[in-house]
Amino acid sequence: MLTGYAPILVLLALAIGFALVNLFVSELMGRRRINVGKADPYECGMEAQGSARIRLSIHFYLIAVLFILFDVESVFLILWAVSAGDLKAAGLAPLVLAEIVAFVAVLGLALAYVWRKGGLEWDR
Amino acid sequence: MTVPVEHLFILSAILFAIGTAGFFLRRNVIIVLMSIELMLNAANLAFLAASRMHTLEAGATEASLQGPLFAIFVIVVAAVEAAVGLALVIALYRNQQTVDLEQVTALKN
Amino acid sequence: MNVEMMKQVLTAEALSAAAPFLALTVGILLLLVVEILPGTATLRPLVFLGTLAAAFGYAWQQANGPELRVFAETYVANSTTGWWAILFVIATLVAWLFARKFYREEARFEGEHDVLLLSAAAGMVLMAGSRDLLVFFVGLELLSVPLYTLSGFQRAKRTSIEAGLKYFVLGAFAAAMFLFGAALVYAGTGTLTLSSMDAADLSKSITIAGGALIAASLFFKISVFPFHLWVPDVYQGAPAPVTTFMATGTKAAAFAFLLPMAVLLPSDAAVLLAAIAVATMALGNLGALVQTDLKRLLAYSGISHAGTMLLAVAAQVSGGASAASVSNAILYYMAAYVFTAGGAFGLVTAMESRTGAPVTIESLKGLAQRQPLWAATFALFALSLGGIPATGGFLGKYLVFSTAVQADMIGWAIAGVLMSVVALGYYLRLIVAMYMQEPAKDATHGEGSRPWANAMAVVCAVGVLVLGVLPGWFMEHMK
Amino acid sequence: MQSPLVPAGDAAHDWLWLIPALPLAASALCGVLHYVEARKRLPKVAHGHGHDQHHGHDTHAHDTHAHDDHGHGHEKVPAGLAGLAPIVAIAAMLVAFGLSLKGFFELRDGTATVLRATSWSWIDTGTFPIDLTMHLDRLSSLMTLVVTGIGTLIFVYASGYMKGDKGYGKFFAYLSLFAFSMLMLVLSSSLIGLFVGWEGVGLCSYLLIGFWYEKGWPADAGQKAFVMNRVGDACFLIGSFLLAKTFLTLDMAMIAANTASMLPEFGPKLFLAGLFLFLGACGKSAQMPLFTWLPDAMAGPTPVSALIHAATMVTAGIYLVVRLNPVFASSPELLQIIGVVGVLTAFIAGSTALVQRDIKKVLAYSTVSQLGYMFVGLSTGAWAAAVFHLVTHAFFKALLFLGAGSVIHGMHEEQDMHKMGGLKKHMPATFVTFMCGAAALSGLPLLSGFFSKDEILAHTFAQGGLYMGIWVLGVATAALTAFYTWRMVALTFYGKERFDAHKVHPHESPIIMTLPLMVLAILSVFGGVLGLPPVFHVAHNLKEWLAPVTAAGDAILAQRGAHEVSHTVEWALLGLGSVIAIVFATMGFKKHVLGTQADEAFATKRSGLHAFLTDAWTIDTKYTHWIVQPVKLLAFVIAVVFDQFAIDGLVNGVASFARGLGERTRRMANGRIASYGLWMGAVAAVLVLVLIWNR
Repeated sequence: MLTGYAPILVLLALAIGFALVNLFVSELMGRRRINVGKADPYECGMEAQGSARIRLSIHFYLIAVLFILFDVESVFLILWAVSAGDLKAAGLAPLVLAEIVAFVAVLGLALAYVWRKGGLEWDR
Repeated sequence: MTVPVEHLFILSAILFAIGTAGFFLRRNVIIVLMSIELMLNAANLAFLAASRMHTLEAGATEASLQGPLFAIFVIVVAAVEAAVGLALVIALYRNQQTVDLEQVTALKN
Repeated sequence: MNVEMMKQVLTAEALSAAAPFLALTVGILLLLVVEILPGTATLRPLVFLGTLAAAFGYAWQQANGPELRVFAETYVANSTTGWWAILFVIATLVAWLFARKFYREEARFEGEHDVLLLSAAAGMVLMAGSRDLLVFFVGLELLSVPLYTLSGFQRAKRTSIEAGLKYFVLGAFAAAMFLFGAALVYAGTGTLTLSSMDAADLSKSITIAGGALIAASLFFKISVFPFHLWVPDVYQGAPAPVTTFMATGTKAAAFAFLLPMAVLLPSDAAVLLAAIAVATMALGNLGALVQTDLKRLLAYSGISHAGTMLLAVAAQVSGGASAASVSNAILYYMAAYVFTAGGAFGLVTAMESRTGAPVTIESLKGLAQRQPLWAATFALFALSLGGIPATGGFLGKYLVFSTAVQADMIGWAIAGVLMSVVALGYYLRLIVAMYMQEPAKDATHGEGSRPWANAMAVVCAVGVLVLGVLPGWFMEHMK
Repeated sequence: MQSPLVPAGDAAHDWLWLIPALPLAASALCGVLHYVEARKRLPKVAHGHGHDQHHGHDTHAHDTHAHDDHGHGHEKVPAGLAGLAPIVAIAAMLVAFGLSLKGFFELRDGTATVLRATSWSWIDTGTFPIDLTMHLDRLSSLMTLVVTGIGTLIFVYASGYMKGDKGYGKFFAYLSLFAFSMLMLVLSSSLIGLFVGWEGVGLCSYLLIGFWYEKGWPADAGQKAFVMNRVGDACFLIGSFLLAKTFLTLDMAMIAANTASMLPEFGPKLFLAGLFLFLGACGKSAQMPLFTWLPDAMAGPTPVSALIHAATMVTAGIYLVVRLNPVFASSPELLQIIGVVGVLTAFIAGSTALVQRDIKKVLAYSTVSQLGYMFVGLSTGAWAAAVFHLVTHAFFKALLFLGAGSVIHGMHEEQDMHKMGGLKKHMPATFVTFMCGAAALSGLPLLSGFFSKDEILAHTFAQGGLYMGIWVLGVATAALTAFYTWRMVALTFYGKERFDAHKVHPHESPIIMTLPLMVLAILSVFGGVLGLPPVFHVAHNLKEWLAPVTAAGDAILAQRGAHEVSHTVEWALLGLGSVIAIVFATMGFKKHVLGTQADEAFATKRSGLHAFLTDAWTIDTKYTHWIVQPVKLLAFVIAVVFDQFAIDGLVNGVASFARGLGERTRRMANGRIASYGLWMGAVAAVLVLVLIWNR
């Protein structure tokens, strides 16, 4: 009865395994030459260690939110893409085009608004 | 052999309950927001489960797509709500240096 | 995807059914363009009013046109939804006009304010026309998200942010309840469209559980007991023009969908609804008795009005009153309420914008001498809220209670009518304060004239009187 | 449903609409005049602030009213444009009176018993369409004549009485608005139209009671008056819903015509409807549970007391019962309830009037008492007798109030009778007319009050059974009435002058005020001819006149058997009435003509009883104790429980509690938003469970 869950288990195992394997493989095979630059996870950006309660610039947040919003909006493209073929076959090609143009235009307008209001500028 | 639909519903109900409990019990706004997010996703799971149920129903001729459709809308709305919610939290923090919901008590008689 | 269905979906009919909504959407985009292009800021009021005018025109056409069921029956346009749309446009206009000169520190965000206001209006229109849980949900969020933002619009003010956050957290919770309920209904019936649910599926437990959850989330929006707790706090904390809008528009939109959605509720839910309705009236009225802050007082009064209208919904659910008569009663009640509460909250807005301090009963004292126009119209609104004849408020109450009697819910109707007696206690207190008491010596009354507020107060007063004295005209058009 | 009693509307009678419309137009015009005048005076108003403040905190003025030397009388303001207001208002009333006469003569000389204007479809909801129309039958014709006729006289009087008041124009705007509402009330064909007038008069009464708010009128009292009225109004609305549900119409004539046929099937429902309507009538006509507002209403200007609280508005309840007489006739139990309530009210109010010192309070309690009589009359099915008493009472009580107003005017706003005395020679015209009114009220033989009161008592006597008890109390009240009326006359006009002659110079009122008094005095004396008892072997004019209106109710009553008194008994009753009136009038006069000694002796010797009576059997106190306080407490509890507990977890509410306890409650209710959500979630769960449970 539980065989139905097998795919989920496999997925779980794969996900965990992938992470673990990568960690261990690099641990095992990698050569270590530690210096200050290497100790940092990235060579730019903010300090990774220390108190978590430092003030971040509000722009981190703003950019992140803007990214998520535009990112998630694009999910509607899936719906459009799924039905586009059928609609085109039914001779509604102009409609298909008009739909996507309108959708992207609205997103574009929103982007322009964000730009104009300075949401994309780092130094303000 | 596939996973029975009931299990999906039960899982979604459990997730919804966990989300509700988190909503009631946590004081940190961020965690409350996360709880709400969990509730929304529980609903999403229920939608997908129901869609699966209706698709597999005897006599069904085509897939019941309204459920997944709804789920996609929910994902987008969840993102929008998170954006607005976080903006309010930031405003609150700037104003009062706290994200503790228990401190949000300026409004009363 | 069924291509034949798709073909039927996008027709001229469908476009004309969605016209008020589309008009508002186009208006929102235009306002964004105004924000983007430099030097066009002066066009903003023009665009805003033009949008409302267009939406009003289309809504008017719908109100007098035939019934259209479009987008695979997920959306309808008939005279009722037309009138709802007209009410939303009026509520938006009232809130917008009273918001002139209101914001000080936030004045530079007025463009955003207007966009958000229009978005919320578009959401309301979508909610009222939807006959499908998904379409309704989109409308609901289109209304709610801008309102969360607007509630917290005065970011420098602690109370405003708190109101926004409180409304948001609870609103998101209600939305989650709605979604889970919708999922259950979908599980039970296999569809999200109200008209394609069949009776056998509707009586399944899972459908009813879903229906109950959806009803609970709508109760949050119309703010009936015990889903009303947020109302006084949020109304008090939110910027006054936003409160005006929330008090009138949101409630109307939620009722507009609650009526068709009531098919999800079994007829024995009527007693439960009636009990909730009467409890709400009792709580709202008794709660209002002890308030001193005017926005809070009006918030409690609004709660009791929602309870009154819920009684009509209960009458419909019981099967004793015809859906048409209930819909008419609630539409009428809400129409009167939009003018009455819109005017009342609007005047509070105007007073608040003059002094910058919350308006209390204390600060109303002697208003009749300082601002005779405001005092007279405010007194009229108070009387209409109290349901005195010759005002719209009376007829609304009359229609609602007569549907309850029609459905043989006489006991509940009696309880409701008696509640209105308590209500008069605090409405009169306002009139007494304005007309029969002297202001405290150190009271400040603020400066400046508010021509828009004056005009709107008069318009709302005329609306209240017309609805009270000449209801026939309105009723004729409603059919 | 169509009935011969209810003809269709006729465009030829559309002039009926003018009767209420004229005062309405006058009201609007007066309002404009006042507004224009007030605008001109605006800076002066601001200047007068300090002065108002001074009066604003004059507590207890409401109860004693006594030492208000600086009343409105001294604050004379030239009327200016507002001086036109009484002319407008009086002209409108005169024309309305003329139209009422026209209607009266058409009804008398024509064949029709009802005139109806074309109807106006107010609302058409499909289920209960509401058509408003003007319906003039013999009953409403009579009421219209009383309202416009006596109304005109009171308007004329008021134009003198209110001269110099800064709200001169506003006063006439309110008065005209009141007249409009009252005319709507008596002319509307439908219950809802009547309700519009019913609420309208209540509202105007409220506005007019509070007219002199600067005099320290406690806002609470006026609010109480209005809310108490609203309790009655709510009951009225419920009753009318029940009738509408039963008859599927709101047309009162239609309801009256069809009651008999509905009776077998809907008996209990009609009883319930009638009971609620009677409760509504109790509110408006100041009967037993709901009468305490009327004495408080005396804070208004005296013409208001005369017009609203004696002659017109308070009779609305009587009018309603007569208008729907078959509904009330259909249940003997209902009639008994009305009788008991009526006579208890009459007795309690009558006994309270014995000890009042404020001349207007005496008249107010007397009004309550006389209204009780009218309800007693209704309870016996003697509709015409009740209307007869209504009309005569309107004459003499309006006269007495206006007379009292004249006295108060002449005494510089003094209302305490213990500070009057010997006014006979100072104001002869007022004195003579006041005597006429007093004689009529106390039921001295052959005056109007004598006939109308004795007719009611005779009908009660004839009913037997429970009604014998009512009759006994009724006779006792008659004795009380005679006593307190002549006590009032003696204290006011006879004996020594008990005021400070250096400060107060009593003077006769101007002719514009005494002229209406004279007209009313003539009516009070001769009003009895409207309904002479059968022993005089002449037609009872009023009874015959009202026969078409009361036929339906009479028919229902006749099925249960008629009660008539023989001529011998009737002579005996008339004799008894005369003796009681004369004896007790003499007693009341004799005891008090010397001065206030009798009052003071009573107050000291029987202080408990005296306090009990002064406080109107402490009914008002009990209200405060048993109703007002609990409601306030409930509101407070709700505010605490739902506004604080559910929100703050009681943390703020219990500052005085031990800290440990406070901490525990804090942990219990975890922040405001979460507990909001908890409420919502819990109730949603309950909703779901309850609904599924029923499957």
